Amino acid sequence: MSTLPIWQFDVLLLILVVLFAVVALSIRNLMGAAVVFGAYSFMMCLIWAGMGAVDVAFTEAAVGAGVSTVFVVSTLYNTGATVQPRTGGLAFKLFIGVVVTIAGAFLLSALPDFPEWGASDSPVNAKVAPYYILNTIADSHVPNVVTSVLADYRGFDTLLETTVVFIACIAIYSILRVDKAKLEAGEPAAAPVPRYDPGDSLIVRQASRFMVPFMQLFALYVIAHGHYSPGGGFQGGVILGASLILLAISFDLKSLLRQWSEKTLMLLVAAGVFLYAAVGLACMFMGGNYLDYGFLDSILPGEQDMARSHGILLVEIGVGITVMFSMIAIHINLASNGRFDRGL
Amino acid sequence: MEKLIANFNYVIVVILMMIGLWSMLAQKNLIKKCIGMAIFQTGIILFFISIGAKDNALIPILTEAANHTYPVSDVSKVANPLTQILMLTAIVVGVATLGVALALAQKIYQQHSSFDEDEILENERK
Amino acid sequence: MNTFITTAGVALIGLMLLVLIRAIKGPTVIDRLVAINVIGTKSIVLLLFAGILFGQLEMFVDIALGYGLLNYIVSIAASRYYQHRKSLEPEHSPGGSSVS
Amino acid sequence: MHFLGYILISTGLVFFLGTTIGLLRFPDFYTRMHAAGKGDTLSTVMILIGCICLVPMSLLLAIKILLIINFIFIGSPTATHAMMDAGNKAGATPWRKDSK
Repeated sequence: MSTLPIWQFDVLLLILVVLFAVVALSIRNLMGAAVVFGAYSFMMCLIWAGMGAVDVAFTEAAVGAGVSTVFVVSTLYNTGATVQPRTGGLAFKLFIGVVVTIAGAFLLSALPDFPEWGASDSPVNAKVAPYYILNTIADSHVPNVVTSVLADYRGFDTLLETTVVFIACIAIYSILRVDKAKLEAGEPAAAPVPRYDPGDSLIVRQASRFMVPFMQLFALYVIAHGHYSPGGGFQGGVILGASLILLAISFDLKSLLRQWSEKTLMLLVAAGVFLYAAVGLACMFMGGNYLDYGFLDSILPGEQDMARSHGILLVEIGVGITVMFSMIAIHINLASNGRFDRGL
Repeated sequence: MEKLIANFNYVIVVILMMIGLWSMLAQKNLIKKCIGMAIFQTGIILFFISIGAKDNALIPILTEAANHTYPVSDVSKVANPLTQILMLTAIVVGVATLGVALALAQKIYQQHSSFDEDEILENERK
Repeated sequence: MNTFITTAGVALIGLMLLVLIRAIKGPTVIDRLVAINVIGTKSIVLLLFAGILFGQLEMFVDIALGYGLLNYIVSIAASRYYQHRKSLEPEHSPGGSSVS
Repeated sequence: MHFLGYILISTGLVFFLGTTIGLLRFPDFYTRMHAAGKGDTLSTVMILIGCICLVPMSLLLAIKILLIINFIFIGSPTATHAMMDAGNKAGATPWRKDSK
């Protein structure tokens, strides 16, 4: 353990992260808990960077700073609950505490059997992973091993994970979306909303207007340059989604919906998954297996290995589209309580 | 004790999972339950990442420049990419499922105007 | 140089721990938010330090850049919440699900 | 050049120490915000410039770090402003000499 590259950071941060978890759960005000939970994910990002998992750290940075806390805040915004009422049931909590401690003790009793932290000959590190590291350049010209494993060697996995994001987006739609016509029949018509809320500040709007193009440009760079540096479809998609969420927060949900209608959003969420699946099907038509990009060499530039590299790029673009628009759709649903008119 | 320090990461994993599990079971508030779920999930992600970390290893991006990881001479000098990609997708899926959980909580609040489990159950019985 | 960077990083983490005290104590949510914002900004610095210690700064700088771009979204979202809700520590009121 | 880097990082840490003490010791939200907003941005910028001086790096990398500084310079004060505005609208009471 003492030879991990930056073990001093790792040990301190691991202690800090437990503190953050306890603090986030012990704060009674729900908004405060949400905010501290955001900081918890910052710490997690640092830990992953410290263990050499740059792509994971990047994903956590984009997700933690960009979207997950915003989701919790928008849920709290649409519900009135801000303070968790003081409830009794101390005996119950203690009982659960005892149960959980026993479960934890069982897990800890297996501790001597685990490989040591940082052992390079443990089963995880010895079986299949060396193949990926040794062959990625020869197979697909992608120096970032994480990208090549993500989209090429284990492409099925990523396809299904992308589908899970898509399904989660549909699930949120079916839970929260309410019919506007039905709603307006029951409720009195809302007062006309001014184009911008006079309460908000010009400074925030201008700063966001300045930052958003840079964010989107950076996200495109992250997707396209994911072969050579940390990044890829997931990270770039989340940053793109976060940029539009920032627009929605600092201006108005209406101004976002004016550009991206509900139908377009859902079509694009599906289009990303479709692009991924279609690339796989194209490989099948060219004579290979599903998602075997090497067979695309007659339509993509370059030899077989370069074709695999380009195939990875196509797939990453599909992932990016799905993740971006599902993040936006989830935010709009949560922020406007499924009404798609205005919200956080 | 020495074993405990050499395997410090697993101790933290177990503590995080215990905190998450306790909060999912004992907290009555739905938002706190969602946060507990996310903490439990990060415990598992930490387990995977820390078993993929290697001593003196560089990040799994092969470069020909100063730090010479390419051509690969020693696999143990490059961190394990496999656990990393599994967890990378898990994080994004995790935020999507957090969204689903929050949407359910929001819908429950619309019906019962409370996040408290006991109040919701009482409302149901009425 | 590496010793210096490591020491500086450990000092930063220690100071972050002190900032966390404000996040624990903070009488109102906004106080916690200030503390968290400070911690977020310092995460960028720590990421760069990690990059220097790994000797592969060019890989870590992208993460830091992403952080620098996204770091203030949470603050703006939370402050929008308070601009619209207009009360810092409201009582628990059932049935307040209306949008302002 | 190295010497400058050491000095800048150390100064940044001192400023961050000031931020932390201010965050912990000041009596109300507005004064804490004052400590956090100024000291945090300044110390981050100083440490990042110190990194540029200390570590030998390519021009592209230096430009990327300068971009991070640029975004922090825009984002962090915006977040400070938004939080201050939110606190004001939400009714955080300022501290007075006779309030305690």
